[in-house]
Amino acid sequence: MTGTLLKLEGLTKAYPGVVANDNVSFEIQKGEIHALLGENGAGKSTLVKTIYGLVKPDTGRMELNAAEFIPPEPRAARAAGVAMVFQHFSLFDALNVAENIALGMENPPPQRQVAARVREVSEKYGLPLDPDRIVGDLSAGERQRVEIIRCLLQDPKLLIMDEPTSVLTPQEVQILFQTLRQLSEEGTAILYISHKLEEIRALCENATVLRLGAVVGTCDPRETSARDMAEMMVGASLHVPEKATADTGETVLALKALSAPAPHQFGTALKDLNITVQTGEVLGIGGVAGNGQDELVAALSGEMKTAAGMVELRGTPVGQLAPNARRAMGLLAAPEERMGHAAAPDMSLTENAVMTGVTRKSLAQRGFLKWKEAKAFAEDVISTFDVRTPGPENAARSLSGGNLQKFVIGREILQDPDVFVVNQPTWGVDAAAAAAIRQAILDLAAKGAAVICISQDLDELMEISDRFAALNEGRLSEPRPAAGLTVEEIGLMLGGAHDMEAAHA
Amino acid sequence: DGHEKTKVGFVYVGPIGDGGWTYEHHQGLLAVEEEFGDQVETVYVESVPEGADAERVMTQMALEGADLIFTTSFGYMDPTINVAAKFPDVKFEHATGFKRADNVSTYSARFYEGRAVQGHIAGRMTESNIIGYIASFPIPEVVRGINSAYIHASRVNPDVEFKIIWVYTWFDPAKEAEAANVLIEQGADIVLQHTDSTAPQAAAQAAGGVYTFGQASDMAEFGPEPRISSIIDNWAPYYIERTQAVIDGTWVSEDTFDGIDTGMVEIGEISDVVPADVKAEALALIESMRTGEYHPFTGPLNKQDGSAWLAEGEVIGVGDLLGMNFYVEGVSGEIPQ
Amino acid sequence: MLRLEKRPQPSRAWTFATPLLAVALTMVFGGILFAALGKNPIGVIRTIFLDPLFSEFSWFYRPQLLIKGAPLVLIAIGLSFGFRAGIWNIGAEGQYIVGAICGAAAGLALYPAETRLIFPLMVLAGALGGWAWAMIPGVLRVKFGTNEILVSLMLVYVAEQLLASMALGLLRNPDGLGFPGSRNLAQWSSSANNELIAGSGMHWGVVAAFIAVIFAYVALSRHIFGFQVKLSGQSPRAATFAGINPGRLILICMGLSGALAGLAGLFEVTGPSGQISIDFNVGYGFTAIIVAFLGRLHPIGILLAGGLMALTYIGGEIAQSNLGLPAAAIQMLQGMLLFFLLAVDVLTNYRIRIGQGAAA
Amino acid sequence: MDLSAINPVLLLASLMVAATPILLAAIGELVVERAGVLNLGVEGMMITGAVCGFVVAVNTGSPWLGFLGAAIGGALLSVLFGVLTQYLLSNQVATGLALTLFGLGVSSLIGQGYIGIKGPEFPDWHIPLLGDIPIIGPIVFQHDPMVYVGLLICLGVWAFLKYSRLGLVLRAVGENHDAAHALGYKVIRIRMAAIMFGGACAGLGGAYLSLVRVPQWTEGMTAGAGWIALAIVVFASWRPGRLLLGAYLFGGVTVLQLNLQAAGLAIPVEYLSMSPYLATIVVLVIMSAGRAPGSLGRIFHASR
Ligand SMILES: Nc1ncnc2c1ncn2[C@@H]1O[C@H](COP(=O)(O)OP(=O)(O)OP(=O)(O)O)[C@@H](O)[C@H]1O
Ligand SMILES: Nc1ncnc2c1ncn2[C@@H]1O[C@H](COP(=O)(O)OP(=O)(O)OP(=O)(O)O)[C@@H](O)[C@H]1O
Ligand SMILES: [Mg+2]
Ligand SMILES: [Mg+2]
Repeated sequence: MTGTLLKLEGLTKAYPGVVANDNVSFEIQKGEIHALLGENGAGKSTLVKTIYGLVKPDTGRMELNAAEFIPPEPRAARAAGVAMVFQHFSLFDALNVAENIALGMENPPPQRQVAARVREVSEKYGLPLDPDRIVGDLSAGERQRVEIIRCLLQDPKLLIMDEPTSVLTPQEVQILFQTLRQLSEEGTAILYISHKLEEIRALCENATVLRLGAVVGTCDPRETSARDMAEMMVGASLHVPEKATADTGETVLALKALSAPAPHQFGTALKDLNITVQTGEVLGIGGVAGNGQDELVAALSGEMKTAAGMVELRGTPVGQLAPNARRAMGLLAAPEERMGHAAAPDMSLTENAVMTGVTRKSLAQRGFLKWKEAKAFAEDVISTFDVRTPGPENAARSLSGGNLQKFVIGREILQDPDVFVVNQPTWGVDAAAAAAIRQAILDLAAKGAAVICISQDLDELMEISDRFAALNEGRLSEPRPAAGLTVEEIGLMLGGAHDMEAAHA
Repeated sequence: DGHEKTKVGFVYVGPIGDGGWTYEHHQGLLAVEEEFGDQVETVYVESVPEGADAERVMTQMALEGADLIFTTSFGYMDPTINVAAKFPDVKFEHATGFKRADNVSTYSARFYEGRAVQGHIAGRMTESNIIGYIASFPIPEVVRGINSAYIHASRVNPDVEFKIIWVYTWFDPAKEAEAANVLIEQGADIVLQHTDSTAPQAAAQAAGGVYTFGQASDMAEFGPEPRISSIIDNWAPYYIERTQAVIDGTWVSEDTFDGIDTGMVEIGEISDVVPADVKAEALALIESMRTGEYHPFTGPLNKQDGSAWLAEGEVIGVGDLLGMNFYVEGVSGEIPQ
Repeated sequence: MLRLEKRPQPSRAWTFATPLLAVALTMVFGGILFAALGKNPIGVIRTIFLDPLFSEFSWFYRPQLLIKGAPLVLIAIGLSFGFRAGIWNIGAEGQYIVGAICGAAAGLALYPAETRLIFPLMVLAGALGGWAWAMIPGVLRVKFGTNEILVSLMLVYVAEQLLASMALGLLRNPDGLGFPGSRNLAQWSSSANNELIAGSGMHWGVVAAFIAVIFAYVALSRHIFGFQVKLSGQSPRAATFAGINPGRLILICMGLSGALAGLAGLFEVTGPSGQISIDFNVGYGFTAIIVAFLGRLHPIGILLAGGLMALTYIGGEIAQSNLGLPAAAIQMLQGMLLFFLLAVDVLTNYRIRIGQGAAA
Repeated sequence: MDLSAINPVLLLASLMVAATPILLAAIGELVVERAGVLNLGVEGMMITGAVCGFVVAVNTGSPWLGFLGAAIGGALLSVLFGVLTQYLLSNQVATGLALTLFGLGVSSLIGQGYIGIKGPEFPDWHIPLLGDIPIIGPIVFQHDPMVYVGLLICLGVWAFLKYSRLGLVLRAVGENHDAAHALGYKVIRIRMAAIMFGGACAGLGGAYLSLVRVPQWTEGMTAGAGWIALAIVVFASWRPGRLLLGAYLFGGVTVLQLNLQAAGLAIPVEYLSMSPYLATIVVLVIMSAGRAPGSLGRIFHASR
C-alpha cells in the first residue's frame, strides 16, 4: 500500500490583492494521513477546494494515481474518488440525514437504500446516526458525522478534512481519530487541516506547511513540537499569553436558576443555570457548540430576556433589561459569530463601533450621533488591538476573520466592562492573533473585570481560566478550579461523547 | 390662433382596449376621423385617472390647441368645469354628468330604454322565471337599468324573479364569469349584465340553455346564442354632430340625454333564437320609444316597499330619473349603501 | 466570460453614476421600442423627458411635476425606512386610501362649518388612518410572524372595497343627485388644500414632501434611529445584539410609512383630486415603491426619482396626446427604467472582470 | 333570502374552475420559492401569458398551442427576472414589482390588435362513465382539460419534490445555496430553471383566463390573481398539497360570496367582496407557523 496517490505541481491561484496559493507542490501517498498547516489565510482551504474542483487554479497541474487530474467541478472529483468534509456550509438544516447524504453522493441509490447504507456504514465505523432525523435538530458532533458518512459512502481514495475537530468533544475527537486511522489502514489517504497542533501530532504522519500561499516546509508532526510547527507557520517566534494572577474579589454577576426555552426551532433550552462570577477572575465554560452557548450569551447580553431575577448584576436583577441598559451597567458581551452578529459586515468599522459603543462611550446626544467621536473610538480600537485595516471607514467584511475578531473584542474591552462575556474568542483564528486575544482577556481580568469565556477549545480554556464549568444540553456543571483538571475529567464534565460509547461497546 | 384643422381631444378613463365603455368612445373618435378626414385632428389620452391627472390632461390638450374636448367619465365632472373656466374658447363635452357652463355641455344616453327591451325579451323567454343580473356599482345609472328591465320583464311575466349580484367593478372578466356562473347555478336562464366584459356570455355559452345580451358593444361573436340581442353605446353620431357644430361655429352649451331616438342607444340584432312573436313585440317596443310615444318609466308603479310612486299614466320626473336610488316594487334585496 | 467580483467597499462613483446610466439606457432601449411602434424615437424621448421642462408650456408642466411628484415622494420616503430595515410594506396604496377616507370623513363630519381648525384636524385624521391601516400587517407580523408583504397587499383590496362603499354610502355627496363620490373638499374653504403660492403648484402636500425628505435625510445620516434602521436591514442579528427591538422597529417603520401614505392621501383628496370617489386611488402607493428603489432608498435620491417618475407620467401624457403613443408603451418605459436601474446597481457593489472563472 | 338556491354540488364544481388560474400560477411560484427565489412578478407573468396564449390560439386556431404559447411567453418574461436577480444580483422584491409593471405594459402592447376577438373554443371534457357518477361526476369529471392539467402539475410537483433526485437538489438549493454550491450544484442554473418553470405556470394560469374562463383578451384581465397566487404559496407553507387546498379555499370563498349575494343574503356587498382577502389574511395568520426555505429571497453570489 505505497505509492503516490496525489501529486500537486506548481499550483497557483491569485485573488485580487492576494495570492492564495503560490506555486504549491507536494505529494500525498496512498493511505497516508497528511496534515496541511498554515495561518489564517495561508491558502489551505483554497488548495483543497482546488483538489475538490471548486476552484480552478491559474497555473499548475495535478496527478491522481499518476493520471492527469483536473476536476472541472466537484462531481468529477467525487467520481475520481475525492471526498471532502467542509470547513463551513455544507449541510441543509431542513432536510433529513439521508437526504443530506444523498446530496453529497454521485449516483445515490433510492432514498430507502441510502438510509440502509447509512446505518451500515455508521455501524462499521462506530458513528451512530439516524437517517430519518432532521439535520437542524442534530448536535454539532452529529452533524459532522453526517458529513463524514457522506464521504465514506463513496469509498473515497482521498478524504479531505478542513478543520473537522473544532466542534467536537475530546471523546468525539478520539473516536474520529480511530475512524480515520481505520480508513488509513484500509488504504484511504487523508488530507487533514487543523489549527490544533497537538491533534496533528497525535494523528498525522506527514505535514506540509503553507505561509502566504507558498509551501515553506514539511515535517513529521510526530517528531516536531507544536511550538516549532507554529513558528514555521508564522515565520517568527510565538508569544505565549501570560497570566498576571489577580486577586478575585466580590461577586459581580450571578445566575440564579436561569432557565429559558429554546429561542428557535433548532436552538437549545437553558435549564436551571446557577453560577457566580467574581471580579478579577476568568470563568471558562467549555462544551460543544450547540449545547446552549449562544443562548447563554444571549441571556447575558440581553438579546434574550428572562425573568428579572435570573440574572443579577451586583445584586440588581437585570434579566428583563435590554442590551443597552445592561451595557450601561457594565455588562458587555461578544458573541461567537463575527460576521452578521457581533459585527454588521456591510457597515464601516466606525458604524460597527457605534453599534455597541453608543451608550458607554456616549456617542450620541439626544439621539443624534457624534460621528467624530465614533470615528475616534474606532481608531482607538484599531490601534490598540493592532487591527490590520486601512482605516475605520472600511466595511467590516473587508477585514479578515482574525482581524475582525480583534476589532470586536477590542471594541468591548475598550469600553471598560465590569463583566465581559465572550463566546469562542479565537475560533478559526490563527495562533498569533489568538495569542493576542487571549492576552487581552487576561489583561482585562487583571484590571479587575469579571470575564466569562465560553469556548470549545479546551487548551485555550485551560490556558486562561481560573475556574472551569461545562455546558451540556443547556445545563451547566458545578464550576471547578481549572488548575489541575485533566482532559479526562473535563471530558466527563462535558457529559461524555453522547451516544458513542454504546455504539462502540 | 390660426390653425386650420379643428382639433378634437378625448380623455378616456380606461384603456381603449377594454372592449367596453372606453372602447366604444374610441369608436366614436374613429368615426369622427372617418367623417371629417383632414378637416380635423383627433388626440386622446387613455387610462386617465379621475381627479388631478384628468385636470392636467385636459389643460394640456387645451394648451396644445384643442378646440373641443370630450371628457368621457362621470368622475371628470369637476375637473372639466375647472379647466373649462380657464379656457373659455375651448368647448368641453362631459359625459354622464350634470354640471354645465357656457363652454361645457353634458351628454348621456338613455340606456334604460335598451334595458326595457332586454327586460321584455327576458321576461318572455325565461323558463325558470329566474333572471340573473350582474350589476356593477349601486349608482342611479345602474339602478335605473335594473328597474327598467324588471318593470318590462314582470309586465309580460308576473312570476319573474331577479337575482342581482353586485360585483363592484365595471370590468373584471374573471369575477364577471364567476358571477354569471353563480347566477346560472342558482337557476337563472337569462343573464343580464351591467359590466363590460364578455365573460358572462362565455359562461352562458358554456353552461348552455342560457341567454344573454351584449352590453356596451354588440358582442356579436356570441350570437345567435347565448347572446340574443344587445345594447350598443353608439357615440359616433353625437361626436360627429358636435364636431360639426364646432367647425361651423354653431356650438352651444346644452344637455343631451339621447336614447333610441337618435341612435345613441342602439339595440343590436335580435337573433333568430328569439321566437318571432317576441321579436315583433320587442321591435314594437323599440319603435314606441323611438317615436317618443312610450317612456319606460310610466305609471302605475310602486316603490319596492309598496308605497305609491307613479300614478297611472304618470311619467317619471327628471329628479327621480337622474337620482334613482330605490327599487321598484317586486325587486327583492337591497341596494347596497 | 464575464465575472462579478464583490468590491470590499461599495463604489461611491458608481453610486452616483448608475442612475444616470440607467436613464441613458432606458432612453436608448425605449427609443428602440418607440421606433418599433413606428414613432420617431428621438422625438418621443424628447417629448417625454424634455418637453415638460423646456417646452412652450413648461410654465404649466413644471408645477405639475411637483403636484404629481409630491405624493410619490412622501410615500416613498416612508417606505424607504422600512425597506432599509427589511420590512416590506407594499400596501401603501391601501394606507393612502384609508388616510384619505379618514381625513375626508373627519372634515365632512363638520360640514359646513367654517373654521381654520378643520384642515389640521383632517391632516391628523389622515395620518392616523394610514398609520392604523399599516399597523394591521405590522402587528400581525410582530405577534404572529405573518408575512407583511402579503397582508399589506391584501389590505389594499380591502381598502379599495372600503373606498367604494364610502364613495357610495357614508361619504356620498347628498347634493350629488345620487352619483357616487363625496362633496368636493377642494371647493370647501375649511378643507381645501389650496395652492400656497399661486401658479407654483405648491400645496401642503408638496411642502410635506419636502419636509419629509429633510427629516429623513437628518434621521438617516445623523440620528440613531436611522442607524438602527440601517443596521436592522443589513444584519438583523447584529441589530438585536446592538439592543434594537425588532418588533418595535417593525411597528415604527410600518407606522411611519402608513402615516406618510395616509398624509399623501389626505393632501390629494383635499387638493388635486378634490373628492372621495370610487376610483380615487391611482396607484401612487405602488409607484412609490418603485420611486423608493429608484432613489436608492436615499432621501435625496427619492426626491429626484419622484421628479423623474412624475416626468415620465407627464411627458408620457404629452407623448400620448401629441404623438399618439399608447399608454402601455409608457408603462413599459417605466418598467424598463426600473429594470435598468436594478441591473446597473450591480456595478456599485461588484466589479466586472473579464476572464475565465471556475466551475459555477 | 333563499339559501336553498345554492346547489353544493355546483358550488364545488365551480370552485374547481375558479381556483384553476391561481392554482396554476401558485404551483409555479411554489417551485420558484422552494428554489430560494421570491418572484413577486407573478401578476405580470400571468397577464403576459394571457395575451400570448390568446394571440397564439387565435392565430393557430388551437387552444392547446395557445397554452403552449402562454407558457413560453410567461417563461420568457421570467427569464428577464432571472437574469436580473441571478446574474446581476438585483433585489428580488423590487425586480418582481418591476416585472409586474413591465408585464402589464408588454401585454397591452401585444394585445392591441386582439381586442374584441373571440378565441377558439375549448370544450369541456365530459369524461365518460366517471362524469356520469351522480354528485361526484359533475364535481370532478366534467371540466375543461386545463383543470386536470392544473391538478396534474400540482401532483407532479409534489412527486418531483418528494421523490426525485432533482427535486431534492432543488430543495437543497433553496435551503442553503452556499452549501449546495460547495457540493458542486449549479445554484444559478437550477434557480433559472425554477424561475422559468414558475413563469411558464403563471403563463398557463393567465391563459386559462383568456382562453377558458373569459375567454377573450382584455387589458388588465388578471385583475390581481397573481397576487393571490403569491399569498396562497405562503398559506400552503410551501407544500403542494396544502397549495391545492388553499387555491380551492380561495376559489370557494370567492364563489360562495357571489352565491350568497345571489341568494339575497343581507350582508352588505362590500363586506362580502372583501371576504376572500380577509379570509386569506386570517389564514395567513393561522398558518404562519410554516417554515420558509432557508435561502428564500437571499442573493447568491459564489465568489471564486
Ligand atoms: N470575497 C473577497 N473579495 C475580496 N477580498 C477578499 C474576499 N474575501 C477575503 N478577502 C480579502 O482577503 C483577506 C483575508 O481574508 P480571510 O477572511 O480569508 O482572512 P483570514 O484567513 O480569516 O485571516 P485572519 O488570519 O486574519 O483570520 C482580507 O484582507 C480580505 O480583504
Ligand atoms: N473567493 C475569494 N475571493 C477573494 N479572495 C479569497 C477568496 N477565497 C479566499 N481568498 C483569499 O485567499 C487567501 C487564502 O484563503 P484560504 O481560505 O484558502 O485560507 P485558509 O488557509 O483556509 O484560512 P483559514 O485558516 O482561515 O481557513 C486569503 O487571503 C483569502 O482572503
Ligand atoms: Mg479565515
Ligand atoms: Mg480555511
